[in-house]
Formats: sequence, structure tokens, C-alpha cells
Amino acid sequence: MRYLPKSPAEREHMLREIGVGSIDELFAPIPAQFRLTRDLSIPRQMAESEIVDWFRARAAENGSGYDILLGAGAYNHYRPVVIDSLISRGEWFTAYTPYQPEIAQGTLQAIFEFQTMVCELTGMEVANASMYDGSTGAAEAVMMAIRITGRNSAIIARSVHPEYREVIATYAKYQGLPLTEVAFTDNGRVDLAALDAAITPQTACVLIQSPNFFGTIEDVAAIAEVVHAKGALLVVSIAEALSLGIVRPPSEADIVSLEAQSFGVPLSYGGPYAGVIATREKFVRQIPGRLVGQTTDRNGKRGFVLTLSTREQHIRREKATSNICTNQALIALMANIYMDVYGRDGIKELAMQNLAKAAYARKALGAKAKVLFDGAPRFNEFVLQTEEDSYEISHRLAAKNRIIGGFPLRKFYPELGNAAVWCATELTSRAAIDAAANEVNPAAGSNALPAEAPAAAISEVK
Amino acid sequence: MRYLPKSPAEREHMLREIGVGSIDELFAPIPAQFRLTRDLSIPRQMAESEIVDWFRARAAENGSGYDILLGAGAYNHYRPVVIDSLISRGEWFTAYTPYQPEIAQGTLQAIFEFQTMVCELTGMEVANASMYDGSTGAAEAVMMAIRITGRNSAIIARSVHPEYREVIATYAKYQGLPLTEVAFTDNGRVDLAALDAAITPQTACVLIQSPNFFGTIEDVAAIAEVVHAKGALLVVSIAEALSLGIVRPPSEADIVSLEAQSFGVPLSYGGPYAGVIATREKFVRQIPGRLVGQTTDRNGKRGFVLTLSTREQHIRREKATSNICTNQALIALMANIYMDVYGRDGIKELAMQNLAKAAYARKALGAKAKVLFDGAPRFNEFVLQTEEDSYEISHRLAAKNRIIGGFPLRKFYPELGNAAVWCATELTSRAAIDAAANEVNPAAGSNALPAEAPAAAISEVK
Amino acid sequence: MSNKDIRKVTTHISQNEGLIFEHSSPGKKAYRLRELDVPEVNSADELGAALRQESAALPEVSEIEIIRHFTRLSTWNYAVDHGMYPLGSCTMKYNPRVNEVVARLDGIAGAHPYQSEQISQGALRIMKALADQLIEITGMDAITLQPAAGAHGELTGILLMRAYLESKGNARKKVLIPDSAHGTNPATAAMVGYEVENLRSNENGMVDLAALEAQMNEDVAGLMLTNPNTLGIFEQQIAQIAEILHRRGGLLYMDGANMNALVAKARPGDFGVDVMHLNLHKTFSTPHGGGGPGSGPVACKKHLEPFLPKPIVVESAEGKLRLDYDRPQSIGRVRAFFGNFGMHVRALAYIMANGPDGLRQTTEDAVLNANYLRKKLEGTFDLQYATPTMHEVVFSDKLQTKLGIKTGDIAKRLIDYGFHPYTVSFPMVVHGALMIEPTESEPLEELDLFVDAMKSIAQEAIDSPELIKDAPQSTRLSRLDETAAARKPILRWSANGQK
Amino acid sequence: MSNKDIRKVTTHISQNEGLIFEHSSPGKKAYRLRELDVPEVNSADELGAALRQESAALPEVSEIEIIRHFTRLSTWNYAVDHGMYPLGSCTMKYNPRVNEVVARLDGIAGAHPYQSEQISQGALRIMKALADQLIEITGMDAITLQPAAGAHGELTGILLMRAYLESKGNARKKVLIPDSAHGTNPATAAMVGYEVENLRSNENGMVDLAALEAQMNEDVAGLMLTNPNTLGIFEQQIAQIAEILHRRGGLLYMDGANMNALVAKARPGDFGVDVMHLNLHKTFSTPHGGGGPGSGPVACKKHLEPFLPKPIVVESAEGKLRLDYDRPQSIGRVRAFFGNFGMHVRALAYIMANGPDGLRQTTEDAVLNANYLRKKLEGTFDLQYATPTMHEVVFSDKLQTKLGIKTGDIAKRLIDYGFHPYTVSFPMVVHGALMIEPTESEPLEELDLFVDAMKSIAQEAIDSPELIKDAPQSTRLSRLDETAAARKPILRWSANGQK
Ligand SMILES: Cc1ncc(COP(=O)(O)O)c(C=O)c1O
Ligand SMILES: Cc1ncc(COP(=O)(O)O)c(C=O)c1O
Repeated sequence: MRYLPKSPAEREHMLREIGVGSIDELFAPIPAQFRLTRDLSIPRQMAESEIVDWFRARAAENGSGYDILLGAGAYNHYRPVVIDSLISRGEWFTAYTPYQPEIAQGTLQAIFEFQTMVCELTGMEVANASMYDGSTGAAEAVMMAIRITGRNSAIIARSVHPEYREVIATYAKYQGLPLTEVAFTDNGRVDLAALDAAITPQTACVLIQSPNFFGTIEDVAAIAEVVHAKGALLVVSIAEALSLGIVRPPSEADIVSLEAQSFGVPLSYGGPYAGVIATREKFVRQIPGRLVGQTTDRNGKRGFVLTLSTREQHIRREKATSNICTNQALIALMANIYMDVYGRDGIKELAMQNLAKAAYARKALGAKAKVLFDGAPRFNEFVLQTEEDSYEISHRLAAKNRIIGGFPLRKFYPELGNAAVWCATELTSRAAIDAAANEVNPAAGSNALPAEAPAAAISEVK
Repeated sequence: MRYLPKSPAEREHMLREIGVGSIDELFAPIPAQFRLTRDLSIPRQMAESEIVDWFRARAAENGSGYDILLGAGAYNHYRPVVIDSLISRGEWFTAYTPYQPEIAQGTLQAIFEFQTMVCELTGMEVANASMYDGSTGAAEAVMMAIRITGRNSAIIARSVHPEYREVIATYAKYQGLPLTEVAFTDNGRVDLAALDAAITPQTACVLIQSPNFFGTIEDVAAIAEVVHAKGALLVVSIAEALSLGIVRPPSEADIVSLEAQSFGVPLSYGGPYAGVIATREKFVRQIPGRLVGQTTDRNGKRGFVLTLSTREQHIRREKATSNICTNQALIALMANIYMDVYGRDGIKELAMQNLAKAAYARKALGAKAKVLFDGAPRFNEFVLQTEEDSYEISHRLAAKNRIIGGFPLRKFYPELGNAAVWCATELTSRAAIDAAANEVNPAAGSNALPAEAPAAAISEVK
Repeated sequence: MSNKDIRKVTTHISQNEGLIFEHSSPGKKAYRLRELDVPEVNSADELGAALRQESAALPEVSEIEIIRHFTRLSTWNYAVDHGMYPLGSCTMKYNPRVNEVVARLDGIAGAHPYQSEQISQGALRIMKALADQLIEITGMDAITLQPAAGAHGELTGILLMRAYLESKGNARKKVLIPDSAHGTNPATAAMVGYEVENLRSNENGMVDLAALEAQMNEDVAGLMLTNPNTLGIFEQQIAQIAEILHRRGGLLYMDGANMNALVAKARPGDFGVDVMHLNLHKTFSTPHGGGGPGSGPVACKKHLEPFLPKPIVVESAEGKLRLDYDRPQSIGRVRAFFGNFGMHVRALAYIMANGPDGLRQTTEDAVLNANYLRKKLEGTFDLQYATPTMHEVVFSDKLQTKLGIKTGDIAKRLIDYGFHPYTVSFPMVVHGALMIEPTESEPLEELDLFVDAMKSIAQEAIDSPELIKDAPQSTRLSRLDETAAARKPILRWSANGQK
Repeated sequence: MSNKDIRKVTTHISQNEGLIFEHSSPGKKAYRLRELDVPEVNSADELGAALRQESAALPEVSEIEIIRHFTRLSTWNYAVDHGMYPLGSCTMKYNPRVNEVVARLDGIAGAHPYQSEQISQGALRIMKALADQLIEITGMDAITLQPAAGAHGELTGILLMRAYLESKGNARKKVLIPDSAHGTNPATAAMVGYEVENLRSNENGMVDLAALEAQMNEDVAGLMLTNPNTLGIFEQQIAQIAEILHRRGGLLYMDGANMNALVAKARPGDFGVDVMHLNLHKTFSTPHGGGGPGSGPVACKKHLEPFLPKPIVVESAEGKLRLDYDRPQSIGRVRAFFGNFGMHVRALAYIMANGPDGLRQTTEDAVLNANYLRKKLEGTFDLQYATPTMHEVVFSDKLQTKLGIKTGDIAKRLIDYGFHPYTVSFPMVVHGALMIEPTESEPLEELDLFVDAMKSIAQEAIDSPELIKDAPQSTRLSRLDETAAARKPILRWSANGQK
């Protein structure tokens, strides 16, 4: 086997040194009846070129080169090539969790930088190294709120990503934590009155998402006021991290759970992504996951270490803040690099482009069908209600235009009828939007939006 | 500009420190009439994603995924993925020629290893770090022979790659070095009698290629005998390095010029590839290009340095063995890694597979048209003579079967009529060969070769 | 400093590098956007009060500075690509490069999790193929690929147990966990609302059957067992253990962190395990990435299958794949989408590269390497248990503590010798544990260097203990003050802060 | 050793590693072949006497050993990605990563040079686009992309000159070359059968016009001039130089190695150059690769165009591209196929990333950086010529030689300070030259560290010269014995040899 660095003679030599006659002797501790005496029934060893061919064939079945007008928790942003170029260094991707700081300063410093950037973006004071993703991060944030407040129930906005809500439900179910849902109003935002009514003295926290699953930006300050008035904590989940480039950070929140996928992480059919939890300094000892802190070495030189580990499972065992161990370090590194590439101005300009594309798409598609939840601001997503079934539209778009259309909402929000949440990012071309607009309601005739700005003249290189 | 690490304030600061009022002052040494006062007329600055898109569009115009039955000096072999993974480390590809050995031992040791492997493969005693490619290496080898022998003309076999012959001619032309050509016989090999007759006391060397442009393996020993008998040197050019896995090395040669492209170097529309010159120890001071030698540091530790540089242009100027400076180090590194991946046994087994594929192709295509030059052994190429024009066949194959057919010989060997040199490597599937066989002479009906060995059962992973 | 015996490393120059923020200067850029092909919008009009007023203070740097920053930082890390990384329980094996290549193919890395099933057949096939092969490897009946790491798999597995027991009418109260278990085990049980009850090991480092018999009752949901356990010892009475649990309606959960000792040699499904997780980032070669991403599939027996998280990939008679969400007894989701799909790709590529023979040889080499180290180092270091071990060996620092040297000191000194240390002070059943797992990826040469280093350090403990206490001495930084870090935590950089 | 002033680097552990052959053991493998889908053949039957009898003794190792070998070796190299690499004349600028990505796209890296033009339109378009843009940048009329490096470009250019002059009836005998020229210039002239005649510089470090007038005659084919020259000085009398040459039927060849000082600011085609080469691996950001591959396109004026190597890419009215071989006056080929195409891809990507404004700013920054260093270091080091310089500055070691310290020593000491040295002892017109070219890719911070290092070394030359003479001290190896290497060359490893 080509990964194994042993010659037959070396194996013989080692067995002799150990003092056994055959490798089987080393497996003697396994009771004989449990020792496998046949080959596993899996495909035979393959050449590297066969493996590549096989996955290429699978990749082709997935189809690539589609225009993606779909977000819903996974966003199609351009990934600067330096990201893969850097994380492909073995020093990054073949290292373990930085338990030995003297030979892991690279990883540690990078995490420290990441924590800082997340604080800057979210308006929080501390951030952890990463969580598995936005959904589990949200669930952990709720449990964190329960630990902080000593209360034992939580309210989740119905406008939170449905799969996040499912995950929270799974985490909560067997711990006897009652969850209730709070509705949204006509403008797609959390119903403040309903929220106010729902909070009880046992409510540890209210979890909202902003921009929410409909793309609508919540009025975090107003919600925070209601929540805090009742002594509960406000947890804000953010699935589209890029929104923070232009949208007011949820500074009034007590805990922010961010999905960082937008920051240079491939869509990769849903993972790996990276969640991260940020909060106020006073809650730091209840935060789950790894934290990197600054310190000095014996000569007073600055260095970084994993810290506050008495919160964690390897020290605290059943009393730990979470069972999380392996997290998503390499993905957080991608996000770090992404934030460095765009930086202070770039992240804002990029967010502006998303805003403009989505506004255009909303107009273009809105000319053919009904845009729901007008009346509150949105970032790069919006909900479109159509006469026709949303799945039908998607199928037609995929087959005819190689466009991946919006996420049909019927399954999770039957009350919205034939509605879907659409997304436009900096990668969505006007042409794709126009094509989609023509398909969402073919009966309405070809798109008539005036070409206000001419398509940018990309110099022809020839 | 995103590659430039300066802020406007930093530029201002630096100008102040220098003591000039504006950047223009630093360009004052350029006479005013030559200073460009307009923008260059080239495309505007593009986003990274635009650049990627533009090249993807070009790549698509090139068409990929063709089956390649074409060699002729550029061979389609599988490239183990570790090659690009390793050479993509900045430490390899963003370093300069290893002028400062204390901080370039990586490059130096790798070249030393490469030199060793080339000696092992070719049966020579010393090898250099690299030449631009096989064609220029061949030309330099001829000039080297001229320096060694003090004679001033050379004989080139007509069966040498035609473009190599053109390059040699260009190099020789203005130095007043007469070149003569020696013919091939019915079996595709150098005509020994003609060769014997052609060598004069002014013949510095005879240059042959083996396997030659027709894929035929020359009888190097016999040729060497003729050449050496007349006091000339034998230069052997090898375009298909993989042949050395199974073909007798040209140990009787005085100089070997090898093109290493087969060893893990992408086809890349003809370059960059890497040549290398190997020779006998006694000729080492006439070798062109870089040489790495072993030495010790002040504490007696083994280390490597560029050596014998008194041969080179930066020391010897117009008396140097060549003007070569930048060579093809990174490509030689690819070849080094490739040889490590396959190693002693692998290189042979891989060559065996090429032999088998080409034998099958010769039979399959030979059933439909005439294989020329039977009677001498071949490696992975052979010449097929058809009724139909070779270009027509290639066009049909490309359009209909996405197969790139053989190299039409008419341009360089009109005497061979409608002939083309075909190639089969380990990457050429039996299916592609069968398809090609059916097209080279559609009139002859579908391929009737019996399926002696069933197509290997590649376990279905599902 | 007498480092004459250090053969594996030398010191060399290493670039210093500040925090990326310290390179920032207003107006530097590493990006350029495409020109907008739609009308610009006024962000204040669009967003109103939701408009961000102050930009996030992200660094402003150019592309080359980013390349240098992360290149320099990277050179401060030790990695599997540098040499042996014998962290016990972590299975730091070679991460094959082809895995990285196939995971980045456009149609794979670019696939949106909500694109329709029609254009996701490739992704679904990958998940299905991996699921099938992991089922065969574990000998279990069903699997979910959704969990994102080992601990997440544990959570899923214990949720399955709980759901199953609830369906039988009683979720029970406690989970038994051996004292040698990894911290995630008790932490997980607690997250699922179970009390943790400690189960002590016997003098052979295995589950004490009598204790198990005594502690097992109708309040106990089951046992979380690592096998081989964290001492590297295969639980030889595994059949009896399963029997005791099953007899009283409990379930056997296996923490599969140590499957690298078993793949193709023995299958948990054959020895009584009801549910288990795998760590694709250990046994199946997906990279650890400096702390993730991992992937923790959970495999179970038939009786637990109805409770698996949804969706599950199913195949129609015609070979068309789809996602089945119609699973009424499912515990629900444990993660959005389908888990760390990119890791599924890599693990499958690893299995394909190995085949049945390759996997068997891999396991054999892993066990061979560990036993070779054990043999060479016993005597020099104390072995608390004489029981044979499989893929890892755990020594204690008993002999060295007498000289004032602890496992953590030896670990730091190993750094000077050019190695990443072993796992320090775990499992807790061993006094000052040195937990060593070489994996199959280590050449004999590297093992011998390790043995020499360990012996040399043992000698230094006698001759010059200060060398060890001051270690590491050859690194950019000397020992870091972790106490100070925790006492007054500095968890982020700030412009007018500390430097 | 007093290294308190060394701020840029620290020492850190660095893995030792033998030659790859020293890891070899029979039967280890890093490959697996596909199963053959055609009948096996008997190699002896196929090849007869041509069958290889003894296998080449290539190393037998596994994949992880290869990864570790080349990873470890790589860490011994200094690189642009690590920091400033101020090798004068080499233009060690940032190598953008997007270049590497596009050069590896399947349809580009996988294109066979002999595939038909129909399915090569993308490749031909790339070459055509690059050719067009380089023509605009140089202000010349025509170009060939065939040469593989700068020296190869020189060869091509001088061949063009010769062919042109021959077509006028007299190839002439000599080529004039300034004493400051790079070694490839005279070596090239000799390869084309020209005698080399030295042209001395004047006291300003420029071509001595009077000498040129005196030496120029009907025997002289032309002048090979680097501009800015290797002192970094723009030849201010370039118009007069061209005029003198042209008046007597000679040609002006420009070595374009220093185009990084001119791009978008001045065009050789505008100031009288007849033919020139470019180094894509300098000015246009393609990586140096530890010594290549490069690419050395040659641009010329109309009168030389007929002689360009063939083929040339031409475009039909309908925008279809093809290769034109029908060039009867061509000097012929200088390389098989079309040159280092992969480098053409990268250079084009660089130009696209920059655009006209980016290229201009790049050149300005390159000149700004060099002048900043000059300003900061003059006084500390001797400047032989007071003439203003452009993109590089050449100091002499005159002040230090008095203290027994030479440019080569200072270079070695710079290594301890964390920098790659400048170019040592070139150009030869400067006594003990220190030739410094920072390029535009250096941040101010890095420049300031360099200035501090150089000043600190100058001080050490006074206070503690032995520090400098023993440098480098912080590297894996100390100074290497180059004399011994050349005296008894060991140019390959052998099993029973030296270790
Ligand atoms: C025995 C054991 N169980 C569980 C885990 C947790 O796995 P993960 O880090 O993937 O969450 C580990 C990880 O080190 C382990 O060693
Ligand atoms: C001035 C000058 N001319 C020519 C060359 C030769 O270029 P190349 O190394 O690309 O052959 C160099 C290379 O360093 C140079 O500096």
C-alpha cells in the first residue's frame, strides 16, 4: 500500500525485535471469534488516477457551472485563490489542535487574529476559536444562555433557519428544555408583541436570526429591549456573515452565533463550514469551545496559548461547558484569510455589491411575481411568491437555463404558499437574474426592466 | 493595485524621506521625450474572478477530456498529485537559483538527487541541473562535443525529432558549423553504412535520438562502434524519458541529452519542460549549465553548493560553455518527485504498461492500415501509413470521438506519404484505441481484434 | 546545553511576524471587485437604521503581505508533514494528497447543499458509497454521516440510545463511563441529560466485570466504551461486557476513536456494539487541520436505525439517489445540511486507495509500530499495565518523577529532540501518562530516532534534569505562561493594547 | 554572539533530512498502477537486445516519505514568500497565486502542443494576447514568445541582428558590450559567432559616448545594452547611443532584464531600441522556481520582424487564430514547440491583474523602494556613482574592505539578520558590489528592517568583525567549502559512497 513506509524486510525486523513470530500474535488480544478472517467486502485498491477519475465522474453528475440564485444558509461568494494556496501548506492542515504552544504558534496566532476579527465584525467583546457550524453554534449558544441565567427554557424565532431550529430542538429535547416559537409579522420581522407576551421568568434566552431566513434584517435593538426587560438574554444567529460588512452589528445581543461560511469557505454540499460564538467578556467562562489567549514566554516574548480550558471537556468532563473537542480550525483559518483579503473597506464594498445585486433581482423578479415582506430592509435575499409551484420553477430553471433557483419555503412555511427565498451575491450576473426573471412567470412575458446601468464594459482581452 | 504593499501615506512618507516632492522626480533621468504620458493601451485592471473566468473560457476553447494518441516529443502520462502539492510550496517556487547555499540547501539537495537519478537512468556518470528542454539540450550537446573534440561539424540523424533538428540548425548556422543528415533504413533505424560513410575527420559528433521520432529504438551500441571508430562522439537525445524504464540505457554514448517532460511535467501546450545533459566524468568541465556538488560546512557537516562555475557565463563570460543562466529548476524538481513516486520498480512497470498499450494499438490500428518500420523494437510510438490523408483522419477523430490522433509526418517526411506517428501511454484506454482503429480506415469495417484480455474489472464503487 | 544526541533537528533561522493587524495601513488592499453590472444602490436608502455606521476594523493589507504572514506563521507549526506526531488517541496519520485534490473538484466543492437531487447525484453517491463501506468496515447495520466530529458523534449516538430506550418506555438515568475514558464521553452523556457513573478499571487496565455487574441495573442506559481503550488495550471480555449490558436492557456505545487498531481485523458489529462513532479525521486520514474540521459518523445496529438523524440517502431500484426525510422516529437533525461533506469525500478516497488489503496492512502496521516502541522503551519508562497493547502504548512518568521530572517536562524536551510530544497526562488512570500512538505512517527510521530521543531524555533526567526543565530551548519561544494567560485573559488584539 | 539587533528572525527547530536514496528500502512503493486493459506483452520479445537488463537504482519510498522529504528540504530554503529577496538584477517580486491557478486549468495544462489548431484556440489566444500586450508595453512592432529564458532571448535577439545584417550583405564581426553587462551578454554574442568588444563606462556609470563613437564602425554589428543598466542607471544619452549605432548601420540590442524600472513609464521602442528581450520571470511576475523555468520573449522593430523564429500566431479577419510557419527569412526555431507556454499564461494573468494603472504604480513603487534604500544607506556604504538610480542601487564595500570585510561577508551576515543577501560582486565595474533591488513588493516595514540590518552590520564591521566573518551562524549549516567542492567534484550520490 503506497501510503505505508515499510518494506517487507523492515516488518520482519520489527517483529523480531518485538519478539513475536508473526503479526497475528499482536492481534491475539482480540478474541479469536471476533477476528476477521476474510477480506472486507469493499472495492479493491485503486490507482490514484482511478480515484481522481471516479470523483471527476461524480463531480460531473453534480453538474457545475450553474448560476446560483440560492442562499438559505449557504452562500455562493467568490473565494480568493490565496486561501487554498495558503491552507494547503502541510503546516496548517496536517497539524493537530495546538496543545503544545511552542511548536504551534502559527495556529495559535491565527486563531487569536480570527477571534479579534469576529469581535470587530459582531460588536462583541470575546469570540471563540470555532464551533462546528452555525446550527450547532446556535444550539450551544442557547445552552450557554441557560447556564448563565439559570433559567431553563428558550424562545426561538420562527424566522430562524428551519434546519437550525431542528438542530436546537434535537439538542434541547432530551435535556428537558422547553422551546417555544415566536412568529413573524407582515414585514418578515419578529413579532415584538408576541415576543413580549411569550417571555416568562423561565426564559433563558430569545434566539433570533438576522438577516433572518427570509433575508430580512431584524430590528435587533428593539428586540433586545423587550428581551432584556424580562431579564432574558438575546442570542443572535447570523448565517450570512457578509451582511456584517454593511449591516449594523448586533451589539445589543448577549451572544452572537455566526456561521462563517460566506468568508471564503466552499459550498461543498453543506460542509465543512465554521460556526463561532461571540459574547460579552463577562460571559467568557460560560463560552463553549477553544479560546486562544495572549501570554508571554520565560523571556517575556509575546506568545499565544489555549486558555480557560477549565471550561472544557478534557478538564471538566461532565461539568464542561460543552463536549466539543475537534472544531473547525482550518475553516476558521480560511475565514481569517478571507477577511484579510477584503479588509476594512473591501468587506463593505463587497457587501454593497451584494445589496445592489439583490435589489436588482428583487426588482426584476418582483416585476413578475410578488415579493413578500416589503417594509423591512434586506441584505442579499428576499422571498418571492409565485402562482406556480416553486419546485416546478426551480426544475425548469435548472434544466433550461442552468440556474439554481430559490429555496422553496412550502415545506417549512406552508402558510406562505408558493414562495421561495432567493439570493443574489456578487457572483450573480445580471444576465442570470434576467433569465430567472423571465422564467418565474413565463406568462408575464419577457423582462421589461429598463437597463438603467449598462452592463459594465469588461475590456476584451484579445 | 492589490499586489502592492503600500498605503498612500506610506508613499508620501517615503518620498519625503528621499527628499523629493513627487514620484516623477525619480523618473527624471529618463529624457522627457521618452516618458510615457498616457496609459498603456492594455485591458483595464481586472478582478481576480474575472481573470479566472477569462482563462477558464480559453481552457474551454482548447477543449479538454480528449483521449490523446499523440506523442511526438510531448507525452501524456499520469501526473501523481503529490508533485503539484509539493512544488506549490513557496519555498520551492518563489526561490531564486541557489546562490547562497546556507539558505538554499533544499533546492541544492534536490538538484543533487536529480543529477544522481539522471545518471542512474541514462548510464552516464554526471548530469547537470537542467537545460531549457530536449531541443536546446540537444543543440548544446552538439556544441559541447565540438568543444571537446576540437572538430567542427556534426551529423544529425534524420530520425531525430524534426523540431530538435531545426533548433540545432539555428544554433549551428551562424557559428559556421556544417551539419549533415544521416538517413534511416526500412526498419526506421539509422542507416549504419551511410553513417559510416558520412563521418569525416571534422565530425565532432553524431547525434541520434532513441526511441527516435518514429518510436523506433536505435541500436546504440552498434552506432557507437561506428562513431567511435572514427574518433567522433556519440550524442544520444531522448525525448521519451520513460522509455528508460525498460529500454537499455545508452551507456555507449558520450553525451546524453534527455527531455524529462514525461516525468510528471504537464503537456502545457509545449512548455515549460526540462532538458538535461549527462555525460562521462572526463567531460564534466565542458558541460553547460548548473552543477550541484557535495561539500562540507565549517563543522564538517554535509552540504551542497553550485560548483564548477568557472564553466559558466557569470564567471567566464564570452568563454563560457554556454550562455545559459536561468534553467528549468522547478521542472527538474517535478521530475525528481516523479521518479521518487515510481522508484526502481514502478518506473519499469509503468514502462511495461506503455509497451503493452502501444503493442495493442499497433495491432489494432495495424489491422486497418500499414504499420511502418517493423523489424526494429519500439517503445510507445509507431508509424501508421494510411490511404487517407493523416490530417483528415485526425480531424474526424477529434470531431467524432474526441480523440487526438497521430502526428502527420508529411510535412517533415514527405517520402513516407500519408503517415503519422501514433502514441499510446498508460493513460490511453483500450476503448480509445479501438475507436481510433475504427476511424483510421472506416472502409475496413469495425475493429475485429479479439478481446484477448477482458477489460480489467474496475470495482464499481457505489 | 548539551545537545549532541539530538540527531533529528538543527536550529535554523525562522522569520518573525507580528499580528496581521500590525501590518495594516489605510488604503492597502488585497482585493479588487468586478465592476457592478446592475445599478448601484444607496445603502442608507436600502437599509435605513440597519445600516452599519462604523466599518469593522479588519486589517488593510496587500496580497503579498497575506502570503508572507500565513507562510511565516505556518513555519512555526509542527505538522505530520514534518515528522512523527505521536499524540496518543489522535491518530496523526498521513493525510493523502489525492484526498485534497478530489475534494476541491468544481462539481464537488461548488455544490450547493440545497441544489436539487437531480443535480446532486454525484454528492449523494459519494455519501452513499462512504456509508456502505463504513457499514461493512464496522459490521454495523446503518449509519449517519451528519455529525461533525467525534464528540458530535457521541452526542448523536447517546441521543439514539436515549430515543431507543424511551421508545421502550424508559430512558433511564445514568450512563456508565470507565475511568480511562476521554473527557468528551462524560461531557456528552451530561448533554443528553444522563448522570455519569464512573466504572473503574481492573488491574489489567480493562473494564472490571464484577464492577460492571454490580453497577448495571435498570437505571443504566448503557456503557460508553472505547475499544481498544485509551490504554491501547483491547477489552478482551467485550462479549461478556455486551452480554451484561444487554441482559439488563442497556446498550453498548463504542467510542471508535481507536478504530485504527481494528479496521479490517475486527468489527465492532461482530462483538456486541449497539452504536458507535468513527472519527474520519483519525482512522480515515482526513486532515486534523490544526483542530478540525473532522467528521464523526455514527453507525448502529438495526434496532437503533429508526432513530437516526434525518435525512438519510436512499437508493431507488433504478439506482437513483434521494434524501429520505420521512423518518418519524428520528431524533431529528444534529447539524444543518448533511455534515462535513468535504471530509466524506476524503475518507472515501482513502478507502478506495487502500482497498481491503491496504486497510488490513495499515492496521497491522499501526499495531506493529506501537508494539515496537513499547518493546524498545519498556524498562526506560514505567508501564503501569503489563497487558498487551494494540495501536498505542501508555507509559507513566513514575521512574522520572522520582528525579523531579514529569511527563509534561519530558514532552517539552522531546520538542528539542525534533518531535511533537505524545499526549500528556491522559488517560487519568495512569500516573503522569505518556500516551504514544505512532500510527502506521511512521517509517522505522523515525521510530528509532524517537526511541533514541526518549532514552536520551531519560538519561538526561538523571544527569542533567535542568536541561529538561528548561526545555524547549531550541524553539522560537520558550515555555509559555499558561497560568498568566488564564488569570487575566487577553483574547483579542486591540489597537491601543498590548504588543 | 551578540544578536540583540536582529529583529527579523529567531532560531527555531528545523528537521534534518537525508538524501531520498538514504530512505530507500526494497519493496516500498508510492505508486499503484491501474490494471492493464490490454494484453500484457513479454518485454524481452518486444525489445530483444534493447531490453534494459538492470533497473535504474531509483529510490524505493512511500508517499508520506516523499511528502516529508520535500517538505523538510523546502524549509531549508529562503524564498520571496518568506521576506525581502533583494537580489539585484533578478527582480524577486511577488508571484501572484492566481497565475498558478490559471496555469493549471485542465484545458491549459493538459493541452498537447501538436493538437490541432481547431482545439487550440484558447492557447493561441493566450499567446496572441500576451504578444499584443508586450508589444504595447515595449513599444516595439513584433515579438516571439519562443525563448525559454533571458539568455535564450539574447541568443534569439542577436541571431535576429545577425540575420538582418546578413540580409543587408554583411553580418559584421563584433558586438560591443559595456563592462557593466551581465555575463550572459558576452556569452551570447560568442554563441552567435561574434567577437566581444568591451565598452567602458564613463564616470557617471553610463556608456561613454566618446568611446562608443570611437569603437563603432562597419565591423560592429551592434551594442548590447541593459537599460537601466546594471548599476540601476538609466542611460540618459540613449537617443545619442542609438543614433551613433544606426548611423553606422549597427543595431541596438536591449537586455530587458531591468524593465521593472520602465513598464508603463517609458518604452524601449520609443527610444531607439531595435531588438530586446523581456524576462517574464522578472518583470512579469512568473516565479523563479529555484532557477527556472523562465521565459524570454524577444520584441523587435519592423525591420527585424521577417527574421523572427517560426511559428508566429496570426489572426484571421474572422478572429480565428493559427500558427504561421511560412516565414522564409526566419532564423528558424530556437526551441521545440512554442516556448514556455505555462509562463506566458502567468505573465498574461499578471498584466490583466494590473492594467495600465497597476503597471504604472508597480514601476513607481519599485523605483520608490530602491531610492528609499539608497537614501537610507548612503554614507553607511560607499556609492561609487552619484548618478541617480532607478529600480536598484549598487553600493561598494570600499568602506568595509578597509576593516577586512568584503561584500560577500556582509551578504553572509545579512542571512543572520533574516534576509536573503543582495547580488554579490556584480556588476564588476563596482569594487565589491552590493547590488540591491527591493522591487515593488516590499512593504515599508521590511525595507526599514533591511536598513537597520545593513547599518547594524556596518557597525559590527567596526566593533566585532569576527561576527561577520563567521556568519552565518544561525543557519543549519555554516559557510560551505566551495573550493573543496570544485577541487574534487562529487556530483552524484552513490550507495557505497560518502555520507
Ligand atoms: C478517545 C476519544 N474519544 C473522543 C474524542 C473526541 O473526538 P473529536 O475531537 O473528534 O470530537 C477523542 C479526541 O481526541 C478521543 O481521543
Ligand atoms: C542583466 C541580466 N541579463 C540577462 C540575464 C539572464 O537572464 P536569464 O537568467 O533569464 O537567462 C540576467 C539574469 O539574471 C540579468 O540580470
